[in-house]
Amino acid sequence: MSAATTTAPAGPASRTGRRRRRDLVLWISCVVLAALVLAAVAAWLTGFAGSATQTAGGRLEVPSAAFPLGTDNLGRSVLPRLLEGIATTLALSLVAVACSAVVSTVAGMLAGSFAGAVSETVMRIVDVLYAFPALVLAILVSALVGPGHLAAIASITLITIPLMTRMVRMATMRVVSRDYVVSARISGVRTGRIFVRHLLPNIAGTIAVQASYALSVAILVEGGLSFLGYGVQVPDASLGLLVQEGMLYLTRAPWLLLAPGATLVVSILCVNLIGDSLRDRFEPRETRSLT
Amino acid sequence: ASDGGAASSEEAAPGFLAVADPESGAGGELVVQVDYDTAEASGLDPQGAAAARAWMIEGLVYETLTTIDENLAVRPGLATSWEQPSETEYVFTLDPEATFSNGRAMTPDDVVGSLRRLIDNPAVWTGQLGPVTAVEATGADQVTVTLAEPYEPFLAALANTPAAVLPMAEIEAGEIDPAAEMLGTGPLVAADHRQDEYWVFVPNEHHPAAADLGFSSLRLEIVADEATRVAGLRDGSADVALLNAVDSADLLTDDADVEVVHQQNTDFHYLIVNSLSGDPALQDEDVRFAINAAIDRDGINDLVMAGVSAATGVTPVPLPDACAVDDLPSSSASIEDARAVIDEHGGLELDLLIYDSEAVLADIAQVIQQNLAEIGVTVEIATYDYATYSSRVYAAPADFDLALSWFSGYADPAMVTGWWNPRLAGFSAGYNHGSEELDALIAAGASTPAGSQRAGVFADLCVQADTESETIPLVLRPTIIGYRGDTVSPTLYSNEGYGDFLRMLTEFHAAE
Amino acid sequence: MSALEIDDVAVEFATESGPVRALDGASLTVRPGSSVAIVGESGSGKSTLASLIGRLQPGNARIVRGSVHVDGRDVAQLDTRALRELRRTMLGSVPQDPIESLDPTLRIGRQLQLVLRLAGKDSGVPARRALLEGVRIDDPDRVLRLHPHEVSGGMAQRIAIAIAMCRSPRILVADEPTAALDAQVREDVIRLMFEQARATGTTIVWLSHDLPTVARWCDEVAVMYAGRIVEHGPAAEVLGSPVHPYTRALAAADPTRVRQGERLASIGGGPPVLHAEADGCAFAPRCAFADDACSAGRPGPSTLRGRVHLCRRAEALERLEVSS
Amino acid sequence: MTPIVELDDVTVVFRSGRGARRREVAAMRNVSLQVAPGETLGLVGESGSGKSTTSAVVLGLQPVTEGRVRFDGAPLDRRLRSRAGRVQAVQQHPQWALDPRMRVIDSVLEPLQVIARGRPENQRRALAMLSDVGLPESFATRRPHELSGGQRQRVAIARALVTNPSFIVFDEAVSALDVSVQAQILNLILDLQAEHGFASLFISHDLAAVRYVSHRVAVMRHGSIVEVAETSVFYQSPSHPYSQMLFQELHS
Amino acid sequence: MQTALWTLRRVGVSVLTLLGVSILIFASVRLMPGDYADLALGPLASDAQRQEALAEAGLEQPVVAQFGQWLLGVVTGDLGHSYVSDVSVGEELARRLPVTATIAVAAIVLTVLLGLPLGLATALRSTRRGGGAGGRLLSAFGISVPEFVLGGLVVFLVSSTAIGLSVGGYRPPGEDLAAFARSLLLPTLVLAVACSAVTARNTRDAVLNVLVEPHIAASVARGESPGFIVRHHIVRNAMPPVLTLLATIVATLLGGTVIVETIFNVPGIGAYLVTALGRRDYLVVQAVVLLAAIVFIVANLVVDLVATALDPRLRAARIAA
Ligand SMILES: Nc1ncnc2c1ncn2[C@@H]1O[C@H](COP(=O)(O)OP(=O)(O)OP(=O)(O)O)[C@@H](O)[C@H]1O
Ligand SMILES: Nc1ncnc2c1ncn2[C@@H]1O[C@H](COP(=O)(O)OP(=O)(O)OP(=O)(O)O)[C@@H](O)[C@H]1O
Ligand SMILES: [Mg+2]
Ligand SMILES: [Mg+2]
Repeated sequence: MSAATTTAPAGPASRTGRRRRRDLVLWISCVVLAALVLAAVAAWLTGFAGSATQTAGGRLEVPSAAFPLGTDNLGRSVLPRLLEGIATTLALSLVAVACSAVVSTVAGMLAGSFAGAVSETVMRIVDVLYAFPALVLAILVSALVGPGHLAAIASITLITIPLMTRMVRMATMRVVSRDYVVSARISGVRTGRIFVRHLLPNIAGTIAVQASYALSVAILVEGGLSFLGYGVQVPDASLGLLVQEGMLYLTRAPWLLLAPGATLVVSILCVNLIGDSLRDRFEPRETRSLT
Repeated sequence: ASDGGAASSEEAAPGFLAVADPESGAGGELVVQVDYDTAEASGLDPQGAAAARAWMIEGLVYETLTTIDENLAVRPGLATSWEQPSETEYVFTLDPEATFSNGRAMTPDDVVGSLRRLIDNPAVWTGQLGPVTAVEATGADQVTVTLAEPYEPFLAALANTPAAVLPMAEIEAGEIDPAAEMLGTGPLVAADHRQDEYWVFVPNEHHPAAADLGFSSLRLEIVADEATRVAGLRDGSADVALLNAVDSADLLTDDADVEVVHQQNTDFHYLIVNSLSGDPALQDEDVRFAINAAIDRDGINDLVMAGVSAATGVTPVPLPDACAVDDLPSSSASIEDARAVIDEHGGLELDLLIYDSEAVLADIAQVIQQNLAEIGVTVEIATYDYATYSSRVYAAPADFDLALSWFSGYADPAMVTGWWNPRLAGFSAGYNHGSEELDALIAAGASTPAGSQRAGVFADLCVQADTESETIPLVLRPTIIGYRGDTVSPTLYSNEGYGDFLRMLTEFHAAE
Repeated sequence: MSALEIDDVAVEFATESGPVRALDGASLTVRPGSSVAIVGESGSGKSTLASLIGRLQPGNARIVRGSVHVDGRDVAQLDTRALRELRRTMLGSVPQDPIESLDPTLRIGRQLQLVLRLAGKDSGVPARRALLEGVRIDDPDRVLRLHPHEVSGGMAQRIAIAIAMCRSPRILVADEPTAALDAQVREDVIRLMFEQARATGTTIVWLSHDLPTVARWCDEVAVMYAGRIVEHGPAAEVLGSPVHPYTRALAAADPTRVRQGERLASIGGGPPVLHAEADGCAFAPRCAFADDACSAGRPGPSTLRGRVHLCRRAEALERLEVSS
Repeated sequence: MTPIVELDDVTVVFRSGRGARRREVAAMRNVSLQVAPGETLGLVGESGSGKSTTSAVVLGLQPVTEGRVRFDGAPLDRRLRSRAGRVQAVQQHPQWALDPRMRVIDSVLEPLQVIARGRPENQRRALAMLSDVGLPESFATRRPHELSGGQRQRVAIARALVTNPSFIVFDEAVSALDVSVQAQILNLILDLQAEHGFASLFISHDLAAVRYVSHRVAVMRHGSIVEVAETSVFYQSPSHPYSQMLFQELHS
Repeated sequence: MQTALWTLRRVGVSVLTLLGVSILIFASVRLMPGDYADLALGPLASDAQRQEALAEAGLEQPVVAQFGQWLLGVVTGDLGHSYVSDVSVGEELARRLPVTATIAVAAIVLTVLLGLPLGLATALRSTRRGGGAGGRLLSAFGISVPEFVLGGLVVFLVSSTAIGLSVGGYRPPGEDLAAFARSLLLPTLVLAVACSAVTARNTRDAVLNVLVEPHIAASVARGESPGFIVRHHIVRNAMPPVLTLLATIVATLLGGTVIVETIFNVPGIGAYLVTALGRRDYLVVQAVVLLAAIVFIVANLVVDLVATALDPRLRAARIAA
């Protein structure tokens, strides 16, 4: 786009057809994810999922009207446990990503706007975290604070911080050199105000995109942790834990693995697709044909 | 599997889950997969071995004076026979053919030295051996052991690997370090070992059974993941595999060649109630009993164990003279009374510690959680890795309210009942106080000869322990063994006391 | 035959907020060997028009009507192979930002080698050196070893010209090739480009809004407004005595023309963005001379003083001026 | 009359690299110049000659290696807040001149809020300023992407003027605009200066534009000022050979 | 020269990072509840036995002294001995490294072979109508299937179908190369799926970023063929970000191998680490994490160097910084 474009909206020009298709993907992803969340919340509010710890039927019963997704090895109905699992997994991941977004935003903005000691310190700490194998970090954390929700949240936060901080820092560096920030400084606007009024809104897109990717990583990590026994603990349910529990019954009670496994894959897929769409929206690129 | 999935506990012969077919193919490598390796502070020294896995592995190389049979009764081992001139004196006649794998024949000095060594360097098993006052060679093939007082489990205690006969001449000469190298009279010799990966055992050519062994070598693989062991059985990369989950058989239903059997163990799961440093309410015997009464042992068996296990009291039910579970006070106590007791305390919130290496604990914990919910006790399950678990449970003061664990039941009821005496057990001193009445009954159980009188003592002991409800036995912990009928023909006891499912290994046939 | 014949082309871009009409019936004929400048405000459609020559318009562009003939061939009818052939053999282009238009990862020498090879010429080091010498670069051996970010804008533009000219194209399209350069370098580069083109008889299509330079160098000027060429004729005359009111306004806004103390005449308002075919004269709303009829009907081309223009009232204006 | 801005023998050296690769670029060498109140000083010179560095020094964004900078007679305070509202700048890139997420009115209000927080008349003043730069009130709630480049540059000027500064730096403020818009902005600057009486430093490589708005012109080359003269003098008879070469183009 | 200096600085920073990692790992393993003696001796052991075991492992000394000793050992190439097996940690690592390295390298090679072309093709197709949607969905799906789900399914499928592959059956390469390769095939494939998907997505991004650059437009305008443009102007330009990602993948592979090595029972570093963590075999844990950090840091260093070699702009920017 030319610098001196006229009154034409300066928004990204892209082919509307593709745009609409991307929107469709975004919408479908959001709707599926929202449906999962709603189902989980509803189950929780009505107490449908709360009593899931109770034995209700025989072991490993096939899906029926009474138990739409069958029962597990302790005779519990799988559906409420699955709903509880969705709630736990998403809630944990969201909380963790929120934590890491806050930390990364503050650290990345500081490192991006103050070169020198601040930036170096922040980036070295980030390097150390980055160099630490993610899963080991998680295992150590869970050994330190004891496995469970807190460990999962702390691990996911620590794992997602490095990349996010780097991206926020890069975005910040881009924004701080923009003329409007320099103008604000010349006008004597306080640093704190510049952060809140100019930096934050303008890197919000990056944060949103990174957060959505972090969320998909979070769901994966939660699954991996619970699978290895370092994450969510029984009798609570999380998708990873349910997959792990279901693995043993693959032939006799495949629903025990397939239900949480498919839900897990679908949620990660949705979050990823949302991230892709957000990214296309915030960092638009005109694609060009080579012919 | 034959009966469409559920593992069979039908016996091939009385007392046997499987009997090797001498006609079946032989001479192949036998591949056995287990879930974890031995890792003892004392290395490979059998006398320091504290865990059943070490007993089993070292038991392939070492032999003991006595052994136990399919009905958990004591049978001759390296001692071909014995006499008991008095209640406190045992005279063993040694097998003249017993030879160490280096070719040296076993002597009475080896036996004497081994037992002395165990007594002089106190280890876990020293206590189980009983009040031994003297061990002497009393002939070219005779060893006499004298006890300070009658100790009924003595012969059973001799049947376990820590009491094995070591090559004392070589050890005393400094030629071998038993912690690093195994030299025994057993049927096999360890040829290779990678910690946590595998063991390779080859026949000890000096062993009497060497010539007739039905396999060329034994490869013991350490495979941590249950599903992988199942897969190993399915695709034939394992001949025999130890399985943890009762439901593992389910994964093998469609494979006609794989058999899954449950070996009944004297091992059992128990619930620890921390009456010393746990929730103050737990110091109240009524509260503990209420908890005990609320726990549905049969429910645990049905839900967690798919009915293949059995509820047990302090004395493991498969052993002679064991007490009947149904006669325990907690079995007949009413849930209403239990709830009333808890209500007096305004409800209780307790944590329940388990560790993650034994999947079944999580299931048991969840059933207990449900049971206790009914009497107003809210249980929070906390899973840790074993290191963390043990640092909280065995610390002084112990840092938990409830915890799950399991005991080896051994081959005599009196061996395990000792653990109910914290002063004897040591490890439980941080969370249980026990009682003088109980201690007395425990002592009586050890010294009373087998028979109805002893059964009476055990019945009282069970009731007393049940009433005190400090350490509450739950259900037996069976060993689930899978094997491929097409490549291996094993001999497996229906019952086992020392976790050694390869006890009859010399009978196994592995197809080439 | 004309080197380039653009006939009544209309082009629309699909955008989020609906179609944007960048060209609204533009027509332009260029004689072989001549140099024509296309001038106009930003957004008037210059780049879009130029991109049509090699069918290089962006993917979201749609040609609503009209045709483009290069050397007699209808560009729209070519298959990809023929199109590539046309671009390779007939067209050269000098980009606006020369540094950006060179592959940042390859040394200049390597890029020249690739271009020469593709043109089927000797691509050895001497040939490359000669190429650089042709655009008057001192010390070509050093420059051959440099990466694009290590050369100055002026140098890069010379290299770009060398790359464009090494295949002796029939038409050289230059989209504001000097906008990124400073005044002095600009002059050198323009001179070079025109000299090279004259030597090979290449037709130049030069896009710019730098009126004085255009007046100095080009044979002809085509003035664009809102996607149409509103006036086309010999350069000195079009800029010296414009016919179309828009050209007049543009010329008056050029600060080089005012004397000290004089005030610049600026046109109020801004150019329109069309979303469909304009009903009347697109300049009418800003035009001091417009009457109601101007907004009502699309003006067709007419000729005045040797120029093609699109103003209904050109002659009336002329009279008005004479009388005043 | 005290100059509003005075550079006295200012040198700025940029150091880059470390160790053997250490390089020093003198972006400004012994530069001395003054801008009197109400005066526009034009600054021209080829790319990289140090024009932007000079503007950064004048604005207090860039510390000097040597020399003194005085603002309104007093040595320049490094704290930008100390002269909030008295100095402003309009920069080169219209697309980054305004925060894309802020409404036009908020951008204009921002410098006012620094010096007079929350005064009710601020809003009025900002709107008046917008109309001064030729933007109707309806533009106040637009966001930058709804404006053309020229309009954005107008907002940037409004924003710079709203605090009634005594000094404004225009760094290539019209270079990115095309002729017709450029003419509008240049006229606007002249009109506003007549009205508000600010002094300014007008940086551009467009000599014609510089001539149009400046009272005096300084020519920079390789970090030094090679010539300073009255605009009229300059464009008739530049004395320095470099200036002569530069201006030759304008006369051809 | 400038590159050498920049490299030196990078190496310096890396060493600093490693020191940070060392302190973090050392502190955290020691903060973990429980210790080696508890585990090896079991609850029945006496206090004296515990003390003896701790002393034998050198764990009774002050923590700072232990750290100093360990660091000194690391620098001199002595990683100590495993408390459990008494095998030298260095030797054990050297033995297990080939296993993990084989899986990791093979997975990376597969990733490069699958992910790069897929990403490139998706990017090039995305200019067409509906183009690249298939590729995008494929990679999004690949990213979304966790290793433990895929691994579990593969274990089950392989063991229940006769396709000639089996789970486990690991043999050292010197003993039986075919069995070695066969046992590593599945874990490699499982690992490669997710990695390829991530790589495909990032490659697509990188290529799209290059496609919008003016020099590509210039190439197109010159009439160069798509194949020519891809070969000469796209691949090299798109490489740096993709390489950076590959470096990250190399590092995360260790995490991935923990899961696949457990599932497929291959004795690599990942499985070693998990066992050692459970046993509180501190020296082993420390060594493995340090190794992983070194791999991460070296991979990043190498990638940075290669990227700078590929893209001279980066070189200029980095040397200036
Ligand atoms: N890819 C595109 N998608 C959507 N609209 C576009 C695209 N390219 C150009 N336009 C619009 O088409 C119109 C003409 O643009 P064009 O680039 O041809 O103008 P120009 O005269 O070259 O301007 P400049 O002098 O700024 O380069 C403008 O309104 C512009 O916003
Ligand atoms: N932050 C910096 N670090 C190092 N060198 C710099 C820095 N800023 C400017 N320079 C150098 O200082 C010199 C003067 O730069 P300056 O930006 O002032 O020039 P300019 O006249 O404004 O050029 P242009 O017309 O291209 O904007 C140049 O050689 C430039 O490379
Ligand atoms: Mg253009
Ligand atoms: Mg500048």
